Amino acid sequence: MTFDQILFYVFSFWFVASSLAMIFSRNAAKAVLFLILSFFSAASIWILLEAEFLAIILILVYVGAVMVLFLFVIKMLNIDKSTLRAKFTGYLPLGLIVAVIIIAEMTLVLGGNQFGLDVVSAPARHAADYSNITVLAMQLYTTYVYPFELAAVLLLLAIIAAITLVHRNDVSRKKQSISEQVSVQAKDRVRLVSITSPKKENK
Amino acid sequence: MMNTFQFDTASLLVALPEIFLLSSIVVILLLDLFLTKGFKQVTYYLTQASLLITGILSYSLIGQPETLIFGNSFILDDMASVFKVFMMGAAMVAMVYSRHYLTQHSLFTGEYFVLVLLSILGMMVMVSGYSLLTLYLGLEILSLSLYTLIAIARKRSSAIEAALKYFVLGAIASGLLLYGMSMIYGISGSINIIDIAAFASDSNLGSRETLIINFGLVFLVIGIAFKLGAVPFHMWVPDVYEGSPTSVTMFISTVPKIAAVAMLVRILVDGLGSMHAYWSDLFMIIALLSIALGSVVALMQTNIKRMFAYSTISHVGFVMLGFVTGVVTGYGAATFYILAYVLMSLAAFGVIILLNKKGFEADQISDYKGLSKHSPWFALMMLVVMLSMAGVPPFIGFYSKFFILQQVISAGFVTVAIIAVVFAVISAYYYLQIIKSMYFNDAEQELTITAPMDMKLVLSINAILILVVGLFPDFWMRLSLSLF
Amino acid sequence: MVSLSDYLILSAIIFCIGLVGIFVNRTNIIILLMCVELILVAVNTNFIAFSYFLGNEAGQIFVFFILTVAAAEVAIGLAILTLLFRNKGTINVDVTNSLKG
Amino acid sequence: MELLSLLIWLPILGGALVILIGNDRADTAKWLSVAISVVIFVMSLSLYTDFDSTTHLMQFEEKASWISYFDINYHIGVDGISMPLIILTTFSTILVIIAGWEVITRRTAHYMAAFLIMEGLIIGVFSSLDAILFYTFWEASLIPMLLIIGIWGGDNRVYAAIKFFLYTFLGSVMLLVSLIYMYTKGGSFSILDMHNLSLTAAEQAWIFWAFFVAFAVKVPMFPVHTWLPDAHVQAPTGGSVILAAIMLKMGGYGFFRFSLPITPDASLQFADVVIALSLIAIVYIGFVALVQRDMKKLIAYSSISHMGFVTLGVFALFFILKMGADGNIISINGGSVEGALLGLEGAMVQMISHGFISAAMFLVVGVLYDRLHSREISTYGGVINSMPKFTGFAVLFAMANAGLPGTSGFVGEFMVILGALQANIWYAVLAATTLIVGAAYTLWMVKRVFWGPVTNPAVETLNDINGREFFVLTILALAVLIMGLYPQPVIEAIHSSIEHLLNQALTSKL
Amino acid sequence: MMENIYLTIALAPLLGAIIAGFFGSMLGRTATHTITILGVLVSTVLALVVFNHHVLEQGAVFNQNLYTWMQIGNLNVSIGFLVDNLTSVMLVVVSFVSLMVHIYTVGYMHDDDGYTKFFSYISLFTFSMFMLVMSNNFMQLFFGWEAVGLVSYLLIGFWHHKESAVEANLKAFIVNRVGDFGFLLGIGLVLSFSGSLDYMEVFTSLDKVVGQSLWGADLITVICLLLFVGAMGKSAQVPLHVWLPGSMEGPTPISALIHAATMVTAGIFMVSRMSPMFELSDVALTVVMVVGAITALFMGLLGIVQNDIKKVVAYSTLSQLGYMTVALGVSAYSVAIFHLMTHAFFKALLFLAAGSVIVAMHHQQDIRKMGGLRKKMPITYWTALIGTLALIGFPGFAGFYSKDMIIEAVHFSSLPYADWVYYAVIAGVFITAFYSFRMFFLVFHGKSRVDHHTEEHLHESTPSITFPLIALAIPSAVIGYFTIDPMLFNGWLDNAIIIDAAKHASMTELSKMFHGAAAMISHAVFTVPFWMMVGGIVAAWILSLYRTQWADWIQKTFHRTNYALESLYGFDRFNEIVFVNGIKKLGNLLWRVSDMGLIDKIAVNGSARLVGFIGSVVRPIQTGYVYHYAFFMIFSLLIILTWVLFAGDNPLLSIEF
Repeated sequence: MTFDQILFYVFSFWFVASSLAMIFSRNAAKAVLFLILSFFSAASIWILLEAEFLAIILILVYVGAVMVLFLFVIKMLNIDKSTLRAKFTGYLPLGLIVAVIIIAEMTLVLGGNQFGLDVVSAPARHAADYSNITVLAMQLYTTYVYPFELAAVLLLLAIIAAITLVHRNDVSRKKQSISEQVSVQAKDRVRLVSITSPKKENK
Repeated sequence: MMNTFQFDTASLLVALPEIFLLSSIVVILLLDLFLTKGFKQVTYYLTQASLLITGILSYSLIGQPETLIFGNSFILDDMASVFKVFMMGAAMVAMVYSRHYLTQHSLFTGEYFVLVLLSILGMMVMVSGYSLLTLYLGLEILSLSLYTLIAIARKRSSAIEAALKYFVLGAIASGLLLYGMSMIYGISGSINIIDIAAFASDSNLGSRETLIINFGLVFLVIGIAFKLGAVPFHMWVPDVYEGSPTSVTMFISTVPKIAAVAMLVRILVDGLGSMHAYWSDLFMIIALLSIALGSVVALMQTNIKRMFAYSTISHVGFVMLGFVTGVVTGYGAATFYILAYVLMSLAAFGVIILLNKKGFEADQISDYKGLSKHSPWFALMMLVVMLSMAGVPPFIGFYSKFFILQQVISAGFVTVAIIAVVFAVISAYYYLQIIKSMYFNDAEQELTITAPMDMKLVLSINAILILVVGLFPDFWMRLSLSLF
Repeated sequence: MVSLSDYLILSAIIFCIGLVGIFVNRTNIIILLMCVELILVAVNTNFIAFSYFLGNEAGQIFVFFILTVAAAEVAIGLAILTLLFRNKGTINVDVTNSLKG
Repeated sequence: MELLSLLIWLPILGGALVILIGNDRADTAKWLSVAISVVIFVMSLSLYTDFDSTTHLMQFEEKASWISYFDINYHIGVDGISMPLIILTTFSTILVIIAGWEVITRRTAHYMAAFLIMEGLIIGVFSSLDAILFYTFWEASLIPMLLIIGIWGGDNRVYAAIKFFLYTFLGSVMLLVSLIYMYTKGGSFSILDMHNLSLTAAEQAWIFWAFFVAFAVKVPMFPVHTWLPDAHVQAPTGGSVILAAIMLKMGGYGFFRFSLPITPDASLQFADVVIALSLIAIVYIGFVALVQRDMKKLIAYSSISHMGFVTLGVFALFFILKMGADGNIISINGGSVEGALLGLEGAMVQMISHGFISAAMFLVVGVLYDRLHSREISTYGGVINSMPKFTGFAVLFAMANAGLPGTSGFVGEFMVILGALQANIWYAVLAATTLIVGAAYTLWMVKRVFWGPVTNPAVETLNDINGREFFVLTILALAVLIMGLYPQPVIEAIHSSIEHLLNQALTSKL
Repeated sequence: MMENIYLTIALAPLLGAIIAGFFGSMLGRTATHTITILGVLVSTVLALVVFNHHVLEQGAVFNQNLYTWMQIGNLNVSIGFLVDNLTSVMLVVVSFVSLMVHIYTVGYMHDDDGYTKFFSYISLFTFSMFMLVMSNNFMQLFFGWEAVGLVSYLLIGFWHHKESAVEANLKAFIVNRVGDFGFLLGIGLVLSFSGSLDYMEVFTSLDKVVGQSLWGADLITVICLLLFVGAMGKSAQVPLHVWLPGSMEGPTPISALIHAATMVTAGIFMVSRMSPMFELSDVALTVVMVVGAITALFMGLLGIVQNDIKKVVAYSTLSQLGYMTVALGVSAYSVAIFHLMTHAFFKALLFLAAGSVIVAMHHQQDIRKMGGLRKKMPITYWTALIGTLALIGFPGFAGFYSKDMIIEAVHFSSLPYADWVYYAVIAGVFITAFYSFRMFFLVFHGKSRVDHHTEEHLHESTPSITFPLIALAIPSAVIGYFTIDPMLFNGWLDNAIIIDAAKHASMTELSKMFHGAAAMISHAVFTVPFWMMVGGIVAAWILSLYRTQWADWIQKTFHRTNYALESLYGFDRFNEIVFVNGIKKLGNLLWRVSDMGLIDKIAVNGSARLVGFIGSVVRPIQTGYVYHYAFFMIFSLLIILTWVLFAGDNPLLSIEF
């Protein structure tokens, strides 16, 4: 077993294990953390495939931004505790059987007969001065400039969408209403609440 | 590497409609920020104007020689231009109807129109997409806009539920599509349709290559079937149709269908047309299942939008039958069918929206009771639409079915044609339910039509077109055929 | 050496885990979104592996865009999720069945 | 526009005009409708007067390209088979429009318009020489009928209307499939080209059954007849009249125009099945009609039974004659060409005559229904006491329905029985039972409704028919009698075409 | 010239009928009956002219078409006239009786609301009957055949407010239709084998038919029997006789005209007309003869137990029709026609006399409630006596000749069963005499059993009633004497009737035996029939006048026989149970079980419901849970993947382990 292989299997193991852990996790926050772990494993495997740039992007953008967004939402909505009762009733065995069969079939297709080393040989490693980033960048700004622009549109869309959907009030601008501020009364701003002593119900 | 790339700015002209539309989007987005409440209508008119101009630009490109730009990832051909023109037309009509709905239900915001325009941009990208990547990006622009559009009725939990279901299932479908794309890329070494086509039509294709292409094809077909809403990937359709605000339902059921067909053509016909023998069987089964399930389950519906959802599934089955034939004329028939379907669907939802008023969605079949008495003209329009959808001559719905059946039969699938027509008869039952409500029952509630004149006018023209195009379908048939 | 087949099978496994995750999970919707991410990562791995073995950067470029799309998708997904929470007070998958039949 | 086109489009445009006039101006709408229908009728008469009965070729032909991609043409024309049916259509339309004069108070203009539009469409059916044009008219004519039953029908109208529509729709889509199939084979949708299209035995069998489903449902033949009683019972009088008088004939026409010439070998092969079904219709339905308690249902069943003669007459020819190897017609067990022609022409005459008689019978029931709003036989009894004139008409039409010589009802049955007898005497024996059964159910109904003591006090207060009703019934009575006493003009007009058809039916395509 | 006369004969009554029918209420009663009577009078006069032309002057047979009813290929079906001697005789009989009945009606229907309608009907009937007898082809024969049936139907139900009347007319029509069923098939066979419907063409092409067979019998036998079925219906032969007694529900004039003198004899006429065909089949002739004999004997027996004056006459009509049929069976067609003619006169007379009694009795028809009317109604009495004597065949009266000839003809017949038939017709003579005189005595003689109220108003009928009685009494008495010779033996009917004398020798034998009408009378006392007749009269006298209690005793002693007779041998009950109820049950079964149940409910609505059911089964798959949807998608992926990889025509993968 070569070193490559050892690395591959170790990362693969973590990749698969943390993915499984993620889907079976009862706690959303923990699930996010398992997902982050599997992203790290994925990034490692990508590096084995000489896709350094993408691996780094995966860590920086995905783990650094997207997963944090997940965590943020989970915490904001306070849903990590509220759904403790994970139910895998009934469907789990069936689902697993389906999954196993699909994996088996895919393995048959993707197995050594089609993509083994004797069929597709591994390319030689690039020289040390090979810059994955440069190569991608060259392509991105030339051949793929059109998709690149589209990606920009997509992000614009995401911005508009997120704001439209989640913004609490009317999306119209907030304006200062001076007359309102001037004519404000104390009773508009302060509310007196009679507080009863809390009973021992929220223990 | 730098030297191999040449960029000719003049070639941008062929993408002028897209460029114009994107610019308008930005302008409208910005302008909308500065419009006070009383001037919100400006957004609407600007939207219509930009759609119109985009349409005109697309129209002016019809007849141009086939051009590939942006590193072979963008194609300009007649199909693209014609589809774009139709999409703009349909979108304009849809916007006319939408305005009434949005006003009635206090959903009238600038974002709505911007999102619609963005989704249309996505569709245009799909229509012109000639690489897996641009197709995917276009599809995502479209999908993400649609998710948002559905959820734009933020206080309606059914809309949110619909958006969420669409989102989750759509993401799975995207995943499957991407997986298929990765396989195609992996075996052919390219993501450009033109290269893929060259690879797939190589007569020396080995069994390994065939296997992998077909393996990828399964996922691609599933992704496309999902977008079209074909059985067994149809589950989102009824829920989304029912839950969405009606104007969005109308939009979803019309313009994106054209784009989905375009994507189908690009990938399966332009790219993998040589593998037709492999995917047509799959398509046939999916098509027949769609026709059958759409017809049968729709029978049980009481919600008219949900019913149309199933009816759409059934119609999509017919469209897919056109592709089963594997000949150019069959694709033409499918195109004719989808265009006819868009026309009918617009009118159908137009009538629904016409009856909408605050707090009244007119989405139950029983809401149409006595419509013929109260508003004979629009009842007649609905009658035309329903009969057309049922495939009764002399309306366009018949000629589109006829064209498909003719192609299916001439391809030798007589049994398939018989199954299809039998289910078409079954589906006639639920169209009759609406006719029944309108004509045979007496009104239970007061129906008032508050729609503005422009909507009434456009709706009337829309419905009359169903008849007129039905009476003179020749031009449209030939047009559809000329696209391939 | 690690064969292409190994990479592909790995991603197939991850892909299926993502798929299974969507329907075995009934707790909350946010995990569905994560499963979608898992599916995309699997696909990305596919692309990168092909790209490496083909010596062709198109696959990597594709992945670049998939990551972009995925980010945008997450943003919108989470926005919808938030709306759902506001409307229903929960994001339990079981409550989202008012549309059916 | 030429005459035929005018006959098709004038009523349709007229109908549209009547709709525009609107229900609020019902009187104008009514007068306009009747004017249009009379004009159309008068125009259609020139189809007869200018008809050249010496040739089987299409006359009054018009042809214009319609859907050029499929070479589908707006191609119309008439021969001896379609000409009488067109005149029957224009004739019946006048009657139903007048019959609905005072009775239809709800949405009157729409009612009139529906009939006018249907008239145009049905004339289109009978005159189309292009299969798709034919199919278009064929299907489109369902729409007004659906609305007529559904809007102006009885209590259970929705069920009846939808059943009617779906039943016939299901039948006709098979027709469409087979037409398209033939197009793929022959490259033409022209019906006349299809007549010459060579088809293998298996193809003919499939096409034959597809045709059969479409036409048998329309005729209707046993066992696909059950839509008819429902539709008839629920339809308003005018609807029943048109349904019975004309729409059923579309099925019979289909056998003439499509089944026999296009699939002669399959027709030969399956003639026994068709004849068996026809005979079942005649006998079995006769018994069923006997026990009906609802007058309209009874007449509806009697229609089925009578239409059985049409199919019997058409298909009997295959047991009378065959084509010899040398291209000469030779007879099977002693049958003659006249025998086969008797069957075919008898079928045509039966269709026309049934058009008059069933129309009259439904109008008769309609007259009673308008007064007491009941179709139950038991409601009535002794109607003659208060409505003697009306009873006179009713008895006349009942006798015609029972096939009394001197009325048109006799001619068709007589010819078909004589024709069928040459095919196989048992056919004639079974068909002739209608003499007994037909008389039994018709006259038993007459007895219970018109004769006998008055049992229901309401019957005594009935008013005899008014001038309008008298006029309509008189016209029909004259038609029934003239046709019965002197059928030769009709027979002469159809003869050449039928003879040609006989040749086509006997000429094998294999 | 003659052509116009024939046409006028037919059309004059039609014109009268139309005028009376459509304008009767406008014109009033007098004008109506004047016009219709004039119409028939014209016909009667012209009929005599025709009779003169053809029979007396031996004019050529007229056979010509009026117009083409239908021309198909070489088959021509026309409306046309065949006037030969047979037709001429029939014309005279029909027109004369009709004229008498028209006149009689003026008095009889005097108080009826449907006066003008009645005239219209009987004129229409006259027209139809003319068309029937003058027809030159089978189609027109059938035409007239049915038309007289129609008028009969209308007239039986003339008093439509009576439930019994409308039941009787329905029954009459349908039973006749049973006969027509056979008749039409017979016509069809004729056409099919001779290629024509014209009598003459058919007769000349009969050689084509000979030797062919159908259903295991000679074709010609089948044809003749089928035609005879039609005759059985119209001429009320057992078992299709059931309608005739019921037809007495109609007004008496039509009982006389239609149900005694003319229409019911159409069958006899038809068989005579078809004599060239019947002559070819001994089997058919035997059947005709036996059916006739059964009718003659057993229907006569029923007359004995009837108490309704019209019913007695009706059963006697049945019996006499049986005699005529017997005559046909033994190839004595001219005898049958002869009896037809005499019967027409005396039976019309009897009916009209009965009608006269009925009018006088205020529509009381039960003979047990009459008696001693002789003094009150002398004209009726004497004419009725003549009629009765003619009926029973009292020597010298018309019926005597014809009936005697029939009995003799049977005697000479060589057909199988002829001997039995002979005994039957002989027995029939006794029975006829018995019931006729029983009725006669009960009505006119003995003590009056008339109720008091009626008694007061009892008087002779008006002249319009008595005139026809007298006018008919004369031929009833004498016509036999004058016509027997020329009609039977001197060739009056020769150009219409063809007898295969070699095979059927009755007529030849008869002519050998015949030595003039006067000789027959003198010879009568030496014959069995005469003494049978006398016995009948005596028995009737004893039982109805002299010792009425004996009648009661006989009734009690032979109660089974009596029951059988009173229940009319159970024909009606049999028909009621088997045909009427059976068919209703069958109809209901077919309708409810087969039509509404199997076809409509199960097949049609069932398949619709099945689709709906499938829909409702499939629909819950759409649970609304997104994970179900996802599972569905992925499961579908599995299926499709498996299918693509391993199934199909050329699987992409084969599993190797």
